Amino acid sequence: MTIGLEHYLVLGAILFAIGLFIALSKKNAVGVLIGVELMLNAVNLTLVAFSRFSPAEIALSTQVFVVFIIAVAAAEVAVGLALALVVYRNRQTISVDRTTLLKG
Amino acid sequence: MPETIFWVILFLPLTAFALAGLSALNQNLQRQLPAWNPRYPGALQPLADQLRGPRLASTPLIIALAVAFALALINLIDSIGLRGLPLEIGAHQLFTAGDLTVNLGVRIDGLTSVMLVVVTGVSLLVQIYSTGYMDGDHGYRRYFAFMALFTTSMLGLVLADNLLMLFAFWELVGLTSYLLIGFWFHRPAAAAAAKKAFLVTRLGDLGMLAAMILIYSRTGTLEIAAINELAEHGAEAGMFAFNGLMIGQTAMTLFGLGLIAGAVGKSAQFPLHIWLPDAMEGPTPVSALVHSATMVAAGVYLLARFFPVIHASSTASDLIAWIGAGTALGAAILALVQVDIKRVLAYSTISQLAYMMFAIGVGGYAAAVFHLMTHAFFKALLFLGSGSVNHSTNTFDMRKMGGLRLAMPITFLTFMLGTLSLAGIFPLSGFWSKDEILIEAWDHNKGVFVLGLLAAGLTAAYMVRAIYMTFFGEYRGGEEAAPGEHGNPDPSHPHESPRSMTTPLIILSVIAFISGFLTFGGEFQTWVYGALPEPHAGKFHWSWGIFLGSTALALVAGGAAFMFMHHRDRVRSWGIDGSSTIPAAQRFATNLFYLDALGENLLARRLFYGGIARVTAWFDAAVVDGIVNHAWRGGLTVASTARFVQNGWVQAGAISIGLGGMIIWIAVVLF
Amino acid sequence: MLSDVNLLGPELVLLVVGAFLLIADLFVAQRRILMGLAVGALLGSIIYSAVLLSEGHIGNQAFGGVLVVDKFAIFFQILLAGAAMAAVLVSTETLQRTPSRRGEYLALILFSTAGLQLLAGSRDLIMIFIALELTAISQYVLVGFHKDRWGSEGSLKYLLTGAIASAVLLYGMALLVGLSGSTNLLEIANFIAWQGDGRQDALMLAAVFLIVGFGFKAAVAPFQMWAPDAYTGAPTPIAAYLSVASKAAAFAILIRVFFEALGDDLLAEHWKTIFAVLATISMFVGNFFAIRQNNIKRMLAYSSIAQAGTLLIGLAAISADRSELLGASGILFYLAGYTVTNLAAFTVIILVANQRGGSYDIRQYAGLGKRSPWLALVLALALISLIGLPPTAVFFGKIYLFETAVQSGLAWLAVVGAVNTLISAAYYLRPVKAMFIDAAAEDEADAPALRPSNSVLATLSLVTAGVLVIGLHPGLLINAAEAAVAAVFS
Amino acid sequence: MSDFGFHLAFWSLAAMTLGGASMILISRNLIHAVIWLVMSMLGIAGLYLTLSADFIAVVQVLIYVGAISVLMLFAIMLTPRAERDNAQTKATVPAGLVVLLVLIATLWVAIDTDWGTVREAALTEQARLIGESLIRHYILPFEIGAVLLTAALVGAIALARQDDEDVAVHTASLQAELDGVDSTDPADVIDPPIPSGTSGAARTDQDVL
Amino acid sequence: MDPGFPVLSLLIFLPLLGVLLIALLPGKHTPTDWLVQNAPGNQVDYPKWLALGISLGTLLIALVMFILFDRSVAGFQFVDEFDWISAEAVGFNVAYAFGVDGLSMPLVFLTAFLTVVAVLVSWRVDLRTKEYFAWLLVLETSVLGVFTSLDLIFFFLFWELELIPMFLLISIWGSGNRNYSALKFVLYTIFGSAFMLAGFLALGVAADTFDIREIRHDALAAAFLPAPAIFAFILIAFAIKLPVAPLHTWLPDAHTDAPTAVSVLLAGVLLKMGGYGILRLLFTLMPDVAADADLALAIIGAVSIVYGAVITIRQTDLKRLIAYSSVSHMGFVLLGVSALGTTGMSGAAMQLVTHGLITGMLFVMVGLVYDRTHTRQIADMRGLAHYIPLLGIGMVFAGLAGLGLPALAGFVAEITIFLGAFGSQTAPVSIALLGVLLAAAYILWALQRTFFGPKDEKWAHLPDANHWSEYTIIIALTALIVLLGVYPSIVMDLLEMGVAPIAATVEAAAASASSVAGGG
Repeated sequence: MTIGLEHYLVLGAILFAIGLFIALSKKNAVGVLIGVELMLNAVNLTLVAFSRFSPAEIALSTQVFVVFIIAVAAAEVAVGLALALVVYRNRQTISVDRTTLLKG
Repeated sequence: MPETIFWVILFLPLTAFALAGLSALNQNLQRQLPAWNPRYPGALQPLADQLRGPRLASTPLIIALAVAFALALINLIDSIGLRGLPLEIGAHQLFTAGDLTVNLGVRIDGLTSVMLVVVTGVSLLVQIYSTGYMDGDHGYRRYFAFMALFTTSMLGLVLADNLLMLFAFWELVGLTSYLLIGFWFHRPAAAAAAKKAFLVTRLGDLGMLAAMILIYSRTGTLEIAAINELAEHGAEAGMFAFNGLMIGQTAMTLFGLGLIAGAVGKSAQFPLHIWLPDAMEGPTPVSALVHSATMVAAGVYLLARFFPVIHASSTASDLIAWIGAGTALGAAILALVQVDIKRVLAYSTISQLAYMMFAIGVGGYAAAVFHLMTHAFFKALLFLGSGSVNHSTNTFDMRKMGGLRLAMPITFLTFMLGTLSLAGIFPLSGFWSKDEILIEAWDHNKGVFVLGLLAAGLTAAYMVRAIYMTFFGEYRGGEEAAPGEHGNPDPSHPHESPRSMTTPLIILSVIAFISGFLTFGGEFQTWVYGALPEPHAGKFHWSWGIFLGSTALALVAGGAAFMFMHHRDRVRSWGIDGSSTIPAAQRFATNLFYLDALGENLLARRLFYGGIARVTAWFDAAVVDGIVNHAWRGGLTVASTARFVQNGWVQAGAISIGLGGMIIWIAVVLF
Repeated sequence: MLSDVNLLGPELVLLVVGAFLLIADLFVAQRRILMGLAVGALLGSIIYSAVLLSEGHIGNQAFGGVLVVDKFAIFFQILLAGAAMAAVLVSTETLQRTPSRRGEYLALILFSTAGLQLLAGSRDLIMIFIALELTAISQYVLVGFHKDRWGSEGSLKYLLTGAIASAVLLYGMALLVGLSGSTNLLEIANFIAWQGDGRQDALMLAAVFLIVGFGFKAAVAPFQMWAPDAYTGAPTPIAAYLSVASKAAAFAILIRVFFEALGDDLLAEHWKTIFAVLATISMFVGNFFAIRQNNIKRMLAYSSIAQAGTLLIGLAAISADRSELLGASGILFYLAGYTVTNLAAFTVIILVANQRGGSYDIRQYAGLGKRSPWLALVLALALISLIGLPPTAVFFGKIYLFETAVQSGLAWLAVVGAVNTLISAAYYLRPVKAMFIDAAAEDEADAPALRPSNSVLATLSLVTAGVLVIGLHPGLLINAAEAAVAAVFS
Repeated sequence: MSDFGFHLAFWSLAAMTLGGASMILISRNLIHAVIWLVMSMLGIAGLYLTLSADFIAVVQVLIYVGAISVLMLFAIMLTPRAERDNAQTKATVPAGLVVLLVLIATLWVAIDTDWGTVREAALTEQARLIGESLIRHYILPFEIGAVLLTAALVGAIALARQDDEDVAVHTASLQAELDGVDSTDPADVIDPPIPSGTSGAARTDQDVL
Repeated sequence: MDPGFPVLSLLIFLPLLGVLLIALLPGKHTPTDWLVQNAPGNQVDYPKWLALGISLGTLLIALVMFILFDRSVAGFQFVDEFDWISAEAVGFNVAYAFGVDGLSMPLVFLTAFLTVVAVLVSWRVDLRTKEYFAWLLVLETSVLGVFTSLDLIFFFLFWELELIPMFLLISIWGSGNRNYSALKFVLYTIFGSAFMLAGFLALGVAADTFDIREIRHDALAAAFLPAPAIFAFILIAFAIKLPVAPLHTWLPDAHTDAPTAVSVLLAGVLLKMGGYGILRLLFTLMPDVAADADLALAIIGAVSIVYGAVITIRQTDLKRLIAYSSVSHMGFVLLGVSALGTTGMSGAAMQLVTHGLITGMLFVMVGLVYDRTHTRQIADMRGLAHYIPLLGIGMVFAGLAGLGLPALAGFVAEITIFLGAFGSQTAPVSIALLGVLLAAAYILWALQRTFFGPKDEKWAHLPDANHWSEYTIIIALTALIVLLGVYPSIVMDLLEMGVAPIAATVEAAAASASSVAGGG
């Protein structure tokens, strides 16, 4: 058999799942961010796969999409880390199950 | 006679009511606002005082009643001229609602004319009497206001030409009776008695109300004449049908029964008689006018009015005949054991009304009305007499009286006449009317006749007993006037009442003597028959047998009672209490056959109030309202607990996002 | 290309001024000037939108179909700019508290507003994504702008959940692109119309992921949990801004995507059910969670979730052919009414909080009706409007939305919504009761009346007038909303 | 590239990617987690190459491996050791459930759907094409993206730098307001009273008639 | 008739104008000489004088309309209308349309009259008078709006508008557990209007208009909801407002805790909105359903009558007692309309008016007594008539009117209902007859326990009615009650005009339905 679109999609799906699991289950804020990054990469992988297995003009726009996603991901991480820093200054912790002043 | 006259008759007392009412209000306002009562320049001041004085309440009423009485007499004469046939008088539309048209109109025929005379006459005398009796009472003006209102309503009742109007005034007399019984509302007994009277009669009125809406929904009319014609016309194949109106036999019977219920309530017949004795809490003139002469007779009047209806169904006529007979006897027995003179008279009233009732039942229409009239006079007389006695002894308890015949001769004599008349002694009015009834009963219903005869005998007995205890023997000192109420300051020396009170007594006793003679030649009957759809000349009944029998019985019973009372000490030495024959029977009787206890205590208080009402109220509070409150509180609990779902974790939010999304997708894919 | 730039005007003004503010901050110290600049920019944006409307550029596509200028977009541009302006005008206190970062604060507000405006006008998945992220990132920062414990925590939660949500959204977009082979909404619609069937599951998954992403922005249950925390932690003007602006934009984009791209009939049936269910959940969740709040800010946060649910009724109704116009215009109308109402409420709350040393406890409002009756009346009016009682804006919004529900055969949804009105009354009336019925505590009995600054007073009178005018003469706004949605549904 | 080589490349890269990802999941130390992340990223970059998306692959390596991971490492370094553990929260099970659902859904869609794929020659000179479309067709997103980065930059700075002249806003009472669930005063408008169970029932039995 | 200028709008919005004036003018003021004796506390409240003036003005307008009302032509008069919302594309059109017909005219007058009474009875209120009288006037406007709207949306608008003043009036100036009662009132009403709104919208959508005059019931075939469902939805709201068991429990609480004036308005006019709505909307717009639902309505009515009366007997709080008696009395309304005939409906409408006056007066009297005794517990009162005879007379009069005494207003209504309904609803009417007896029982017993009986020195100091406002109220109410009792036509004719067309539609619908049934 040949490696086709489905392989990449499955791979992306699994990667997305793992990323989601990390994001949903990690105590540490940075850990959650890592999970998010994985999810984004999964999306990118999916997109690139699509671009490979589709006509040229589409291929292009999808790849552009990927570029944007990567950029945005970087921005998000930057802000996220900054925030984590602020939280740490206030609370001496960045584990999300202890930053629960706001509840109820 | 022009119709206007009758409206005048109706509105004269109403005007008096307005004046008396204003004067009563004025009395209260004066106390409230001193500024209300300024000084006037010299000449006006006496006039102002007059206007503010109590006489503004009574005098106009007496004048109004005098005029009304005169008009009523004139009308009666006219009516005699017409042999009691109804005048042709159209009705005035009061209001309409859809098909319903409510009229205001008067029906003038023999029956009405007689009633008019009776009502205005007795009322007039009673008012005159009251000026003396109520003199100095704080509520003097209120009293006459109520009296005026009562007279108005009573006149309206007898004038009404349609059932709705009749019912309206019927309720109004009930109201005034309520107000008058509770006149001395500071006495708990009076307040309670008033309420009891209103409610018990209203229980009967429900029947009348039902009858009214029934007849309307079936025939679409409320005209008394129309209904009577329909009934008179008779039923073919279970349907009454007459010029366009139709109604089934059953409905007609039900209608009759409803009317009977109303009459039974109003006229205090078994089993709704329990209110009348208590009603004696009211001022005595009230008892004389309202609770013996007129209002209680309204029940009889109603049945007389609808005589054809009652006789359109044997069920109804038999029922009322037996109720009447039974009540006549039972009430007479109860009268025998009372120690309160007014209560004696009250039960006697019940018994006499019962006479009229069974007279109606056995078809003695004219006889009933005749007895109604005579009874009105002599029973009013008796009540006023008892009032006169009370006026000087401050009590109604016969055990505290005695020997008054010397101190109060006029009262004694008039009371004596009233008694003889009531006992049916020849040739007083009571004799004629009672004999009429007994003859009717003998002709139509032997069983009723027997009961009636016994009752007649007992009547003589209890009256003689009352007379003896009151006027014979030695005086037993009366009673001190209750604090805060006016009365004879020195009851130990009884004295004759003022002329304002004795005059009516004399007049009434005269009437009580002679009014019986109207029956000669059946004249009276003729007028009254004129009121029926098929008028026919009345005739004068005479039966030696019944004459002798009843008279003898009365004399024997009376004599026995007299001897009994006279030699009370010896009788007591036989081990029997003076006031009765057999102790057990006495207890049974003094407890009013336990009917009061049953009706008031058991049914009303325990069963309804303590049972049904309590459970319903609990249900309403705990269930109907409870559900709401519990739902409410439940919502708040949900809100309080729900908040902990929001536990502040980032992942809680994220998980709910993922879960929500996936659930949606699965749902979409599956369905 | 230049003409395209012209079409971009409203957003461009904001972006440029925003960028300028960042620099100006370094030299200009006076708060007023900076605020003036920001307000001026927003005014300019509004005016520019109006000009575009009048010059009849309606329906023009810009930048190769990435952006479209239709009445729909312009309606939202004006609404969003207005909301942002109110937020800026009431930010005095916040700016005083953060003297060294005024430029950033204002610039970020402008940026996120521009992003939202673009969102309302974008017709391309990439554009949508970028606009969304622009607003998101600016808002993350704004929420945490007071770098205290609560602010930073709320912001962190907003960011992390937001990041996850946008990843999910992206996955959905990716699937959509993969299926349709295009990022343009119209072409996607095209594709679905021709070859949609047989790919239901994938389309649905993509759609669900999109719903998650946008629903997150609109704070629709069950994607709502971030909202209360973010609102509570955020500076109150920002809370107000979030509760109206991002909600509005989210619904704009929901309408665009789901009824411009995915409006195909055989899908629409699904949308109907999904949105109806989501509406029900949101209304109940929002209202029930709000009942027991003592912090009025948080209470309004939950109430905004419930309001989102009410708006979803309209979305659910669109799917029925008879009422698509009605439903969409209902949403727009309701949004406008809700925006002015909520802004009015938040403005008064800010004033009270400033006097009360930053406390948002409802019990703090005891006796306010005595101290400053007019402000109390305004707040009461706003709350009454939020309940949906006359003579106010939301009253008609509700009637209008329920009408759409009934028209599309969702009478049960109308009843659910109306019953939720009942639940909401229970908590909306608490501040009213506190203000007018409870007596103030002894120590505060003689507290001074609130002294709103002129800018606040201006805002307040504007939004209050809005509440009343929309409530008493809704005709104008309804017609505007009609015209706006006609652009999407024809 | 030969078919076998392609297979080998794909499977090994897939293994590398997923392996790295899973290691992030299980590694106890955050720093290690970041290292594993880098590895997984590299794997993905490789996969991009197998998809002959050279440009993206390069960007991937530059930005993720070069920038983001380093950024993360810095951030982690700023926190003490205690904050560097990478443990799971107590919510792992529900999280797993959700993930399982997502996985099923995505896999199902990935495999089941007919994606109508075409296999053409890969794009050539992608860098130029992408660049062109960025300044032509996607000029607006590109510009906005720039703004976005600015905003992120500004925001990050605004958050991260210490501002001493800031004035605290929230009062301490805030926490009480947040925590107190039922601290609402009993006379509160929304609290119904305990129903007076027999209102109108507890009565003195005076005479009725 | 058309007076040429929008007199009706003036009537409706004059109170709001008054609110504006009150809001602008100062609250208290040391009196100019001629006001001294009128102003308790040697201070004159501008608000209350303004409120009195405005409400009198409204009453005057209402009176003029009542007189000018053309009794020869059926249909709506004094109609003011113009388009208000016209969203053609989405088919959402609302018209500002107001008008009065025979049914609403008396109710409008009643509202104006009772508002004056309410203002006067509040004469001694001195807590935050400004707001108090302002809210009273707002209440008047909202009620007038309900009685005169010809457009469902406006009907609903005013229906909801009345909540706000009620909530504040009860919970600020009320007594006892007022917050609870106020909120309970609001929540009950909103619950009802939730369904009502759904019903209205369904109607409007199906008929493509919200104009009451144009909605035809045959259009409802196209409704998304089956007509019976719409009917039920709307009925819920009206049943709560009326109220009928088992939706009545808000009423005793609201009444007991509300200030006197509010109790008067609540019993006097707010409850009437329910009955009015049933006649004006349910029976006019959905006659076919109404024709089917008659038995159900009759039974509910009869049950409310008896159930309410039985509970009333157990009450120990005078105000609560009267509140429950209202439940019983409003049952008559349902009974009357269930007859589906002009007679019964006229009776029901009449009951609306008379009950407004009578129960209004009862609450006034209880309020005046409460002002003096500061207790409403029957057990605490005894022999009051000795010390406050005038109030006693008023109370007894009102009570007797309440138990349906002839020559007083209540009798006419009840008897008409009975006569009209017995033919078609025999069994329920027979049950309802019990209510008459029970009414007598609870009223007379209450009177006996409070006003009669021996003196109680505790009350010796009580002042009797001694303020002109009190005399005015008592006299005015008494006069009206007697007038309606002895000359009902003055109102009955109007009401008959109003309900005759309704009854006609219902009968027509019933006939067509039966013919269909016969044909099918």
